[in-house]
Amino acid sequence: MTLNNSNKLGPGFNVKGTEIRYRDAFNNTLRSELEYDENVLIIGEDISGGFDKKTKEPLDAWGGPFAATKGLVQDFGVERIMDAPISEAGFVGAAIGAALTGLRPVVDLMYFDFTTVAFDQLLSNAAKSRYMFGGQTKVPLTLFARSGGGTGHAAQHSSAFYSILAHIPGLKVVTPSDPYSVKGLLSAAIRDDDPVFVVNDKKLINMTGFVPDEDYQIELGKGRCLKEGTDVTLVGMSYTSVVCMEAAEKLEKMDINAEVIDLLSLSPLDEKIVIDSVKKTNRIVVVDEDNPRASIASEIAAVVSDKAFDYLDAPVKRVTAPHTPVPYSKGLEEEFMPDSDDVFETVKKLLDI
Amino acid sequence: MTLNNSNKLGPGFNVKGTEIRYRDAFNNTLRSELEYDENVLIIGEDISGGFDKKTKEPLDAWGGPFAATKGLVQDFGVERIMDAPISEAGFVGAAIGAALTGLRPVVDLMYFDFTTVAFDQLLSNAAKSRYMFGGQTKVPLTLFARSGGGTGHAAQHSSAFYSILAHIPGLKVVTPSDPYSVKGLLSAAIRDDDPVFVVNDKKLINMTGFVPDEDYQIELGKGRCLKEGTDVTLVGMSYTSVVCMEAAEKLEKMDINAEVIDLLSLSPLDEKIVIDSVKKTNRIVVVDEDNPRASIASEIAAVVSDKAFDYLDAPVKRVTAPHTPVPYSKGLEEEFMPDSDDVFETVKKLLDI
Amino acid sequence: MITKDKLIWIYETMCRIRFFEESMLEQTYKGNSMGVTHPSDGQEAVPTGICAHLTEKDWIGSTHRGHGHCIAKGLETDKMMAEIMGKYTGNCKGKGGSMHIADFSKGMLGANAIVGASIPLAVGAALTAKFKGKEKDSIGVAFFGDGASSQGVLHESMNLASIWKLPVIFACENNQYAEATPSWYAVSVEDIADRAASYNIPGVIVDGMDVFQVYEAAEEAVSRARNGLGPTLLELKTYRYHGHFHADQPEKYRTEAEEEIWKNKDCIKTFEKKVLDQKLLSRKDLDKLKKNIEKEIENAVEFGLSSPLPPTETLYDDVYVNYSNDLKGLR
Amino acid sequence: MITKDKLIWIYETMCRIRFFEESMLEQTYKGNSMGVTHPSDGQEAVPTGICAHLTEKDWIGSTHRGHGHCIAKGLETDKMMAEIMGKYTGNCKGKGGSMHIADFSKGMLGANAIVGASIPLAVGAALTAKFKGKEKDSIGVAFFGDGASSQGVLHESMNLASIWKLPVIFACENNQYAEATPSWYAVSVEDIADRAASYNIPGVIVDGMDVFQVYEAAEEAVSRARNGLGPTLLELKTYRYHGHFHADQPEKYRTEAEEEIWKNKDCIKTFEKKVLDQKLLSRKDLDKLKKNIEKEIENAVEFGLSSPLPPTETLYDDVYVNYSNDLKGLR
Ligand SMILES: Cc1ncc(C[n+]2csc(CCOP(=O)(O)OP(=O)(O)O)c2C)c(N)n1
Ligand SMILES: Cc1ncc(C[n+]2csc(CCOP(=O)(O)OP(=O)(O)O)c2C)c(N)n1
Ligand SMILES: [Mg+2]
Ligand SMILES: [Mg+2]
Repeated sequence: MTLNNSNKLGPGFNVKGTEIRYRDAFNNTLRSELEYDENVLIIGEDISGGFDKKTKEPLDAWGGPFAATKGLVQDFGVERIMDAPISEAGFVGAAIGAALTGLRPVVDLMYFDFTTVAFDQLLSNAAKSRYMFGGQTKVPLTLFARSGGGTGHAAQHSSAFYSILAHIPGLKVVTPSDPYSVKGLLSAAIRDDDPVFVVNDKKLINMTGFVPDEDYQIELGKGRCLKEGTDVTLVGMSYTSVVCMEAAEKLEKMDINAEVIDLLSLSPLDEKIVIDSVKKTNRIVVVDEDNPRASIASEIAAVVSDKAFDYLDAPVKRVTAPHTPVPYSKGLEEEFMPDSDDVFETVKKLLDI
Repeated sequence: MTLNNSNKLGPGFNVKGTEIRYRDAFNNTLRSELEYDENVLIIGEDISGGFDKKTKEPLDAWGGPFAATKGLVQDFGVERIMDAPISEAGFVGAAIGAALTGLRPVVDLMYFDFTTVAFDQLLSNAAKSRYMFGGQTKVPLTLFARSGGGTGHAAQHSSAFYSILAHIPGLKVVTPSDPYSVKGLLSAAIRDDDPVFVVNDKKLINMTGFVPDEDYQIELGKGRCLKEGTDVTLVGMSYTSVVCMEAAEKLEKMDINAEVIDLLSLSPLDEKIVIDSVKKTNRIVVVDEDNPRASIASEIAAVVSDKAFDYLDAPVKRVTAPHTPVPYSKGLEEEFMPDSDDVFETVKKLLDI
Repeated sequence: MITKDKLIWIYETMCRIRFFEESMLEQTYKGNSMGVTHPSDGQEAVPTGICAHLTEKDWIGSTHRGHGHCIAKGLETDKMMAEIMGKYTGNCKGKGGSMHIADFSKGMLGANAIVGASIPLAVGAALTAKFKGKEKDSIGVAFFGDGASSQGVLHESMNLASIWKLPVIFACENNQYAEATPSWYAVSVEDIADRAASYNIPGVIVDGMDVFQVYEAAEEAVSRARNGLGPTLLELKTYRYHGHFHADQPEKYRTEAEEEIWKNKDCIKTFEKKVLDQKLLSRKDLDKLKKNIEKEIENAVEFGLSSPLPPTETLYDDVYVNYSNDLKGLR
Repeated sequence: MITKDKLIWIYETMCRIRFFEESMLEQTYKGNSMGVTHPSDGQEAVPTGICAHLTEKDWIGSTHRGHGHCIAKGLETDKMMAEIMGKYTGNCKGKGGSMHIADFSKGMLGANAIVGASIPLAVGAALTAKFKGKEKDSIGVAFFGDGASSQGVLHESMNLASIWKLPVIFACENNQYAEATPSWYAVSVEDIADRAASYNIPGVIVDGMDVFQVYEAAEEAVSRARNGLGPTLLELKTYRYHGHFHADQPEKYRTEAEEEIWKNKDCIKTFEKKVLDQKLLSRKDLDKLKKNIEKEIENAVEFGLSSPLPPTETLYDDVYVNYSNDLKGLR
């Protein structure tokens, strides 16, 4: 499914563009950002992958486990596509140091789960440097990693704890949901002067969608309305925006007209787009693949129950992953994932249908 | 101020007890748990502190920077009070390994901020082992560390991101708020078979309060009502429970009768005590020193706006730290901290006074 | 002198690992397992030669490439195959999968999919042993790769184990690559074993393709550990025959010539040649043993395929030992 | 041969650090600073001897015990004192305090209160230099303690710097203690410098109380870095005269005899003796220089005391370069 038909952000569709995969949009954007600014470099494990033993030349065997960087080392060289040993704290720290001294590093953390290994560098250095040094510096660092379950990767390769990152002052967090938004958000992230974490859901990587050929950036902190509606607001982010659209289709058949908001950014958070929507629909269901406690879903509920309280006609509902790690076995994992049926059922209950 | 007068948990006050400091209650409890179970050991930096160069005997010079373990090495020896090099990931990992194989380790992480350095071990191993291994093992690990601002320790020694820990399935998180609760919760944590993080707010450490002499445990996952009231529910945790009580006193003078709930546990979370209170007061203000986004304050708001929606007469309010790191300068730090005036003002607005 | 029983165990174990990995890959290609699987065939001599000295009371920590460690530590192949297929009869009731096989009753602390993260767990197991005064009976072994050697937690673990004199062995399986990244690129020292000097512990370079050399080196390290002399770092030079994971194409980053060199040192063939030459076992012995193992693995696949999936409600089980919130309602 | 100007700079810098720390402690005891302060007096020769080879284009990463590094790197003592007093005129506008003094215009990446955490930042600065082809002009120096040497991120940083051949110096100030923990307890190797072998880089043990020896060792390391030969690990044996932080009582874990030994090697006294013996500077020179520095530090204290506090609204400034949410409303 393509999500961008009703997209309100970016240059719109009276532009030339192509139907491409999310992964290709990602790779193309990295390429054009490398071209755009000579201070951009990418650091990560196996992001080219492999070196000829004799010539010491990079082989680009992997281009990263998700092929995000495939082909880049051939055009930009090992100075700008830097394969790193497995030492996330070390190379994220080095990337922060490089950002503090004039480069614009982009770090591929591979699986989102590995964020934990570099967590101190992220929270104590990337997020705090500008503030604790009184604004005399900035940290133009971008990180990306693949989050989410649904692919049989089990507990340590399926995390989606972007809520934890969004909690941290000094970090920005974006959650693209289709090829169009990943291009616009990744480009904006790399050009932004603050540390930005770009969360790529594994389930989106092979999704295709229309992407304008031209360069564009999606403003960090702006959500978008994927579908207008009147009866209930569904809020999604990353892959759950797809889930919300699926649910909206199912609801449509029951003559329930759902509005779908895709957050796109978790920090800054577009409170206004959510509040405005609730003012219209008076009901809200937040759909989030992260665990529920102290999550972005909780945050949306908190924002709405404070700032749109008078407009609420029904309890604020969350449809999230359970408070469990991600299980391996397929059936269990399916049960783990919040899906459009869960959303559908929740809306029906909410509307007392 | 002592908080436990209206406490509803534990053995009550028809027992023998003493007015002691939080820090002493903490130290005594460690001591009695070391006596209670020979498999308990404590690991941390400088928890005895210092060794005689010639005899290699421990000197107990520090007993930890907060003297939590002072005197213990003399009675329990270096086998059970293990001074560790500065390598939080390593020794937290070792403690998890020890917990998996039959010990009951307690880890002193010193400042709460250093949790980040061991974060992968906490999230990927401590929290997930039982689940991903199908329940065949357990992780009876306790960790503690000093959180919070207000003491001029600046950005990297003042964090209170317990929300991040409460977000993680598999971890338990408790936030004692006085000498009585730290004794009961620490004891319960050490005897519990799951990994429990005991958050000690620095500002509580020298607080005195009545503590029963006998052994007791406070059930993990149960909050307590510190003060009954009818007009508004104030929810605190850790030091903000003190803030709530202060605010309640100020409100009392305006004839506003606030009910004060002290969460005590963040995970499990006592949803019922909060919901029941809101059913009575129809208004709620959550007071939290953590940063606001995707926080425990958000979570309480989410729980209430879902499960007590019909009882709410006013927007759900949060009084939290701002979305900034903790600044050093005293005036700035004071502005950073959520205090009883902030709560007082919020309640007045909420009640339209 | 290795007893005949031990020789048989070694041969069986190496074959068991080899056949298990081959069948496991076949099942993965057929779609009978989920996610990713990391085969360890080629490296069989390492876990075999080391675990030959261990009992069920000893503990091992393992990695994403953990099947060999599991098998050498005595885990049943049928439960392992079932686990990889996500079945309820698996070691972890289908919750863990290939990267998280564990059996605490066998002293197996679990495969771990965060590179380096299981190393301190083995140190902790050694701590338990020392704490209880049972080093003689119970030591820890941390298996990890050349890639993992760059993780800081290894440095921390070796330092801890050294100053606390813990009965633990750091077994670095240097199979020359971490994913596609060659160790000559990522590791700043020629021989990882040399890093032992940084911790004032012995470091030994071992031919990891020769189970006899692994056996001997491990014997020494295990004896040091059991006798209170503290940790040892072993670097076992080895090679994985397949790609990093089931779908990897190693020909993109390794030459055929290189693969050839290592395959010529194949641990099973080398073992066979030696025991036949020295008449320690007969060809008939070997054939029979091999056949039994083949049969065992076939049965394991059968067991996995015919086993039930976990009941859906088990999603909510075993997050905690006890938790007062209702986890079914908490989502 | 060290030029006279350099000698003067060295003497001034060591005195500046010494006097700064003493006044800083005095102010702390008076309650004019908040939180904790970690004095570095005793260790002056280390930052002085190293930074003597650096310019403002070079970068240093520092620690909780960072005042000496700052001063040697050219930061103004008045701004530093103001920062420690939480004043708006401080280097960080009062937001950072003693543990977070930074001055990016001077190539000072910031003191850092997470032990070990600033090490990779210096590596990153070196990466920038190499990336821009400016190693000649710009190298990185990571200052850290014996305690920090146990952190994994140091291992990772040294490995990275080695394989990427980055122009960086790892300057381990081994002052014998991490808080109360002696390095002989926590560090598993006799000389931390020996760990350089693990990364195939030079490791040098240096008498950190003798600024001439520090100067020489640093000269070599800096020259290697500027000439594209990669990193060096220096271990500088030194001693802090005061406790770990302002309120620590070091007599609880150090003997007077030990303190005596180190104080007899005092870097300022040793320097004075040498330059007087060799007639490089006169007693009059020294006295005058000292006096000027004394005056400077007095002025710094005055500046700090008389400076304004930061306006309350600045609480919300500089979390981000730009952020679309209103941070005043976000609490
Ligand atoms: C912390 C972390 N970083 C990265 C990965 C991705 N990853 C999985 S295996 C692997 C290579 C490991 O190499 P090595 O330690 O040599 O073990 P081998 O695969 O060769 O057995 C990588 C990078 C991971 N699982 N965990
Ligand atoms: C990650 C982390 N762990 C622990 C601490 C607490 N701490 C502050 S300084 C210190 C000792 C550092 O020792 P060393 O590196 O030798 O530096 P020194 O204080 O001797 O200059 C400790 C343990 C910290 N700040 N950060
Ligand atoms: Mg390898
Ligand atoms: Mg030290």
